[in-house]
Amino acid sequence: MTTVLERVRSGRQAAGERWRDMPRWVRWAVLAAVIVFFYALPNKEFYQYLGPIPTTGSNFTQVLFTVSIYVLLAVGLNIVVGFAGLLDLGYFGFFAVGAYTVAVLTSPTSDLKTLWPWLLAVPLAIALTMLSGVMLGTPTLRLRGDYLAIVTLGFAEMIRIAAVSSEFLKGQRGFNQIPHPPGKYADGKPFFGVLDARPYYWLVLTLIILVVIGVRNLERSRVGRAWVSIREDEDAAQLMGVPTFKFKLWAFAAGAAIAGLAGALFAGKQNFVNSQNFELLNSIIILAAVIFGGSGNIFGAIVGGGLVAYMIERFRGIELFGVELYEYRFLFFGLVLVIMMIFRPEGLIPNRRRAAEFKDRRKEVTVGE
Amino acid sequence: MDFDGLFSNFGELTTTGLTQGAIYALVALGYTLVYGVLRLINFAHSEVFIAGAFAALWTWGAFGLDQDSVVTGFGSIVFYLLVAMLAAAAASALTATVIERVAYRPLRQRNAPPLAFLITAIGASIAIAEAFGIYTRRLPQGIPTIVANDTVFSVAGVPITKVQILTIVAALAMMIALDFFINRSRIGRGIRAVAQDPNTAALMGVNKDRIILMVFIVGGAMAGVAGLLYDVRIGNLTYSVGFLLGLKAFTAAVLGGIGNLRGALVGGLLLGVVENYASGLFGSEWKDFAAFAVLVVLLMFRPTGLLGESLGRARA
Amino acid sequence: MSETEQKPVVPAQATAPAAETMKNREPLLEVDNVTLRFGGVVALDKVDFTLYKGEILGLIGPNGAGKTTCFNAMTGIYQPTEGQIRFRGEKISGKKRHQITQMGMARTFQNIRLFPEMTALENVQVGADAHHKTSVISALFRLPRHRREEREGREKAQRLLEFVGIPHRLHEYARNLSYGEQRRLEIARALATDPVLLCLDEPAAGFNPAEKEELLQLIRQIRDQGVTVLLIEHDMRLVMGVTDRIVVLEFGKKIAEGLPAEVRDNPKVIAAYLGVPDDAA
Amino acid sequence: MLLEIEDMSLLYGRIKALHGISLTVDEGEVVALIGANGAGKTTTMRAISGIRPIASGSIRFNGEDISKLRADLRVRRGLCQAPEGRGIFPGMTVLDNLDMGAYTRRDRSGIAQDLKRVLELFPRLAERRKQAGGTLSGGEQQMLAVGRALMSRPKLLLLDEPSMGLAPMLIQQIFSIITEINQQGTTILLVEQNAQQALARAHRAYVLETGRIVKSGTGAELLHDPAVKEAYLGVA
Amino acid sequence: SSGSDDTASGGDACGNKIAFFGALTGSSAALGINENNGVKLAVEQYNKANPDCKVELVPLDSQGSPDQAPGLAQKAIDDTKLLGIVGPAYSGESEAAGPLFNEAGLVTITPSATRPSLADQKWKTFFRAVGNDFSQGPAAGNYIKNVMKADKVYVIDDQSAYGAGLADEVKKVLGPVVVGSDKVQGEGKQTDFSAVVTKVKAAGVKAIFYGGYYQEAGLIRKQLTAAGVTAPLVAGDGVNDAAYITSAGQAAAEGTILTCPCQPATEARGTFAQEYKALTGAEPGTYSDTAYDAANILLAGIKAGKTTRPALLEFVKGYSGEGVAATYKFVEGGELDPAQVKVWAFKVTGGKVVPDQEIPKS
Ligand SMILES: Nc1ncnc2c1ncn2[C@@H]1O[C@H](COP(=O)(O)OP(=O)(O)OP(=O)(O)O)[C@@H](O)[C@H]1O
Ligand SMILES: Nc1ncnc2c1ncn2[C@@H]1O[C@H](COP(=O)(O)OP(=O)(O)OP(=O)(O)O)[C@@H](O)[C@H]1O
Ligand SMILES: [Mg+2]
Ligand SMILES: [Mg+2]
Repeated sequence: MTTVLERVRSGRQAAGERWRDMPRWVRWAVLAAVIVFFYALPNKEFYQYLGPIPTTGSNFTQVLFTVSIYVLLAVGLNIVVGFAGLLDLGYFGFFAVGAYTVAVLTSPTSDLKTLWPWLLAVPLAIALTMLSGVMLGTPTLRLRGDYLAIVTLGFAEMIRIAAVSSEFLKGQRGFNQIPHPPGKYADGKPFFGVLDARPYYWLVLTLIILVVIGVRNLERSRVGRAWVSIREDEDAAQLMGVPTFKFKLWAFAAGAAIAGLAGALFAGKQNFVNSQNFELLNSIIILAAVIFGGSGNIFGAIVGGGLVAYMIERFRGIELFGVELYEYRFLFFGLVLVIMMIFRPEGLIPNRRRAAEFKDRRKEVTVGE
Repeated sequence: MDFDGLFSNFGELTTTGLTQGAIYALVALGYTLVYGVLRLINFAHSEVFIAGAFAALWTWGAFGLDQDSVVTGFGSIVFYLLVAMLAAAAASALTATVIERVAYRPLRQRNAPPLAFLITAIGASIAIAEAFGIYTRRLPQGIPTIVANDTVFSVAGVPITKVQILTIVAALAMMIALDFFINRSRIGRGIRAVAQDPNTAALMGVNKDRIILMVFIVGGAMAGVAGLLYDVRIGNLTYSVGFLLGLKAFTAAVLGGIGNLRGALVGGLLLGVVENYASGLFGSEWKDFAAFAVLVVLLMFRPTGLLGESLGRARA
Repeated sequence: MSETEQKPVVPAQATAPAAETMKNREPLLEVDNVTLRFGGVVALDKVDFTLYKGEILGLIGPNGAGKTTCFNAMTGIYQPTEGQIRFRGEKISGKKRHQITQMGMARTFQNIRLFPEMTALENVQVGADAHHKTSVISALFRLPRHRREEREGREKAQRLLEFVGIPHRLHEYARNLSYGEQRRLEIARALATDPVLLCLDEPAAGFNPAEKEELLQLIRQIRDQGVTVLLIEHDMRLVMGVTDRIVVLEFGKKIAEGLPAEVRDNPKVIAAYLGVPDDAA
Repeated sequence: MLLEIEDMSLLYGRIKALHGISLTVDEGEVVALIGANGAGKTTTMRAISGIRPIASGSIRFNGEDISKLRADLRVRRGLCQAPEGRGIFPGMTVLDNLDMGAYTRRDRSGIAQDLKRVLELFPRLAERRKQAGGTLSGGEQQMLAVGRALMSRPKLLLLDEPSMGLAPMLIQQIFSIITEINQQGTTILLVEQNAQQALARAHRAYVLETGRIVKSGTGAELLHDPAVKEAYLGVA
Repeated sequence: SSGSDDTASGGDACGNKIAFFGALTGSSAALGINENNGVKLAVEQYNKANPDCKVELVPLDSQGSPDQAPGLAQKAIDDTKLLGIVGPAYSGESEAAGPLFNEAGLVTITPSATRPSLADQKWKTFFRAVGNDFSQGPAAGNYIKNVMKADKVYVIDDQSAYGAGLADEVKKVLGPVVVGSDKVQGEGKQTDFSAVVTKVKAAGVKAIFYGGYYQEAGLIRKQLTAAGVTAPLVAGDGVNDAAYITSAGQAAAEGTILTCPCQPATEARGTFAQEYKALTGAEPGTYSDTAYDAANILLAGIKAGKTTRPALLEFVKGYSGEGVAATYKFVEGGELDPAQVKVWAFKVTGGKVVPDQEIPKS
């Protein structure tokens, strides 16, 4: 058993190394192919040939949109948790802020009756979410470790309760008739329509690529280093001249902004936003996704976010021995998390830095355990 | 704001709040213990609690009691309570142990990063809750009336009921026993040592795995008793109630200073009372909001909780 | 972010003259009647001394005398209960820790505090970043200034690692270095912040006599590049060999101050600290 | 032989830190281990007390093979270490820390006696008995670490740089304590950078270089070995 | 519009499908399961009667969550053989899925989404087989005021679109008689109602109205009774379910008044209740009958050869007929003709929900 696992592990490692050793152009080409694949994915003409990949229980394109939103969220949360080491259990709260900002500004059912177009509301949604990140962060980022975790969780829960209970945010009645993004086909039909989810997916996909490029730049800069040093030893970081508070706030704000963007996109696609969209479980699922994929590694976060969202939907419509698997999907989800983490504690696609550490630590266990 | 609603019911809001708080406190102990030793938010602890609550329910079921039964007579009340308490404590301790073995120990043996534990904890929590949900077809389960909610005496016009006395006395007793165990016994010292520096603790001859197991068993048993008390008090049990209760209990632990046993008690009681006052003042829908708001505000002024950390590592 | 004046870049400044005439020189750090209490323990009791530009000052004393606490007060980890600390003429109190570092004070720790899961190179780069100005925005878009600073930081880090003698450990994770290597890395990281004043807390702990000799040379070189050094150390050979002046603490009080030779022969110091002259002294 | 190590190797990931070390410690001896930074001294100590598994070779203690024994069980066999970096329990008081040293012992009166003795040896600790370990000064922590190791009354005491961070006067004292407890019957394996003192007090010593034993002999022999002198005593 | 040609060109009217859209799993599944069973019964009966041209039932499990609704709606739309939908069961998911169905011209008849605003959105495919909150709320209020003659009432709701809507209507009718109100959390998020109980007890009311679903209602009733509050609980159709009695316990549940814009099963034409029990092994629950009727409307259309989406839509729009729960005829916006909406009061007696009386309109 162990030897097999070892072999699998070393094989995977070798694959990873081969990837790193490949010439640059090969890597670019592979990357380009992957991107093209994902752009092509929502087209029925394409995905019908993909065997069991498309979901059967729910429209695949719509599922892809959900998955892409989760990926965007995972990329954002990875900044907070993976880079800066700030355990944020309430990340979905920022998503809610983004979605509600758009809803309040654009929906005819809103008390404001401003009826803005979607596009105009997006920057404001991002800005407000960022602001809410800063507002939450300013008093709480002085807290360390797990205190922060519970406070962020509390924050998300407070947002949810406010959404449910406040008159202004309309609770479960929600906001309807939120406008779609602008754009028309040549024949005058709107590009972002009601029935075709592909344009929304393409939009999110494009934004994911842009966001990832930006986040990667940050990671490989002074900013990224500051984040990691805070994660490692906050006191020492301060004494080496890192304005830790400022950078933690930046991590929070950057993460929040991405979540706000995701929320705005979601609202623009969905038309309808109510308090049921923001269950606490969502925050936890996103966090699980990030760590599952490999915290601290952007690519890992993407894979984690995608897989987790996809997995939950994929179980829909599968029947095994006459029982609908869908009913059991959270049971499976839970078990998969446990099992996966036991076999790959560093995540599916580990952070290279952490992987090295991990490989070493595995040997450091006291004898006989 | 309904000041009248708060003041005219102040006494009763306090007593019911304290009762609920005692249950939070018992569950909080488990979080605090495990957190103190492993630096791990044992998310699955809420399901340890649920296991105890179901075990008590099924034990009564095995004696032929159902939701409409009312137990009378002091002897049989004590009997049913004790039997169910044993069953609940055992079931919870067992669940906790299994979680430790299956979800945490393998990771520990691989020296996995802390976040990995958090995820297995979440995974285990979801899986166990779902298993109970599927088993009960997600329906709420009625609970027999073991202790009637009679008023025993009144203090300044506020009735104190049997259930309240039972809950608070049981919680306090367990808490005191645990405090002695941790602070006075050799194993208690071992627990604190592992909490602060597991490797050095091993160098002093402490068997880490045994200590960790102890922690899960003790914390589990407490949660089991809390489960029983929950059953008696609420009179109804749904598979999914653990999540929010666990969250509150964890909040209580943090409020008091996580890793600090007495803090768990203080935090739990405080949280219970605050929730009830907020219900009186703003309406019940703001109850949880108030609970978290208090947490946030308090942590701003006391970043390590009311009583501060104690089991945990101080900064060197 | 108040200071912008001269920032001595470690390997680039003119040699400072040796230390005889310190008294006429400009004070760099003034510890003015500082008292610091922890509950009942008085860790610093009206401590008073001045550090002049360009010198190497030794801070010695028995265990628990308050030496590390003094460092902690200087770098903003503790607030003095009474008294003032001035660095380059400015009060320290009320300054954030990173601001103090940016003003030109850097330190190492008695209990090593590296970033264990960063490589040696990255550890030093964090130090170098203290004076970098790239904002989140310019990092986000990889503006030219950001790229230039990145390159400079990396080169500086490499130079410093070579300087402290662990260039072969460039890409090793800090946690994997041996105790002595970690100490060296700490010094490199502190130097990367371009300090005017470098505070070393027992840098030689865990070094053998031969290695201590190397360290002695290193400290001199650092001083020669214009950095003022404050040194806590228990190894008398090192202290006597490298310092220009010595301050002695006992039970939080200053009990002596003077040239190394004076301090060594001070009976109070012998009684409190040195004991029977050790073969090394 | 109390401790017999044969051909012990140890890996950190892919890096080999010990390349087949063999050493022995006889009942009643003080044995010193010296070497430059990164030579593998601490690594050897960790392997002996079981904090790190060894890749090959064997460790025998009192005739029993303990290479695969859990760390805490080794303590029960009578092997105790004061680790590098001191390993104080920061949140526990000085007294609790000392009590942890006696964790495997059951004889109350013996423990009380030893506690008294340790507090006499280090009056500073007696003064600070209620202070949290983590807030002690570096040297105070070092005293605590050594005192705590003494509390377990080991057959074999492993000391990893016990004089680190101590004031000159205390260094003298630590070394006399080492001699004293050795005379009372405790065997000692000592890692020291203060090679002069260590060699002077050790019956035998080993020199470690990049994971290999390159020299061994009696303390006095090594003390006068020119190569050792140059490399480790700093006498050019 | 999409995909109707397919069926027509095939010339085969069979292989048609209808779907049920609602929560079948998750915390709000009970209602959905009741309804799905009703639809199942209708389809089964239809297939027995038309063995050579069966209709298939597609269950679409939304968990009651608006996020999942568009994906499921789209899936239904993609399936060109799918002609009509019973559902969506809840108002939130209806909001999210409505625009898609409207765009695709796929007819929906909801048996239980009672939020009034759904009918205002100009969806041409929306039909509602029950009265909305405006019909039931006032009726419940009237019952409390005129039948129970309670002069002090406490109103609680669970903040769901349904529960809060209902409670608001009740408050409007009762006016000053309402001496206090409170809100709780639904969907199993709250189990300890001690604060509410304290307030109700202190208010010394004659009746308590609860807007929400049976799970919380049961708990509240149980805890009220335990605290010595004997005033009867009045609640809407969301509580009208056997599970309420399980949840509250028989003793506590006794005397609870449940209103419903539906008729008692005994009044239902035919043998619906027996057949339902034969199929599912359980008594019909809330809206089982309405869902059954809604399905039958669609099936009647298919039987009549309206096997394209536009044809079926037209059929439903013009439908008029009798079901087991009510008489159906849709007016402007897809609402059930107000003249057809009858609200009944039921009472829990001896552990059973038994019909009490039809509540007069004012
Ligand atoms: N947070 C604290 N709480 C209580 N006492 C403290 C605290 N920090 C330090 N002390 C005490 O203050 C005194 C001075 O400590 P400090 O660390 O400055 O000593 P030091 O001179 O650096 O000694 P060493 O040479 O042993 O490192 C010590 O007795 C120590 O126990
Ligand atoms: N956890 C680890 N992972 C990888 N390499 C390590 C680890 N710990 C130590 N090493 C390496 O193993 C070698 C031996 O280290 P060790 O700590 O045993 O040295 P030492 O002789 O105790 O040195 P010092 O005098 O500096 O304490 C060093 O090169 C060190 O970098
Ligand atoms: Mg010190
Ligand atoms: Mg060492």
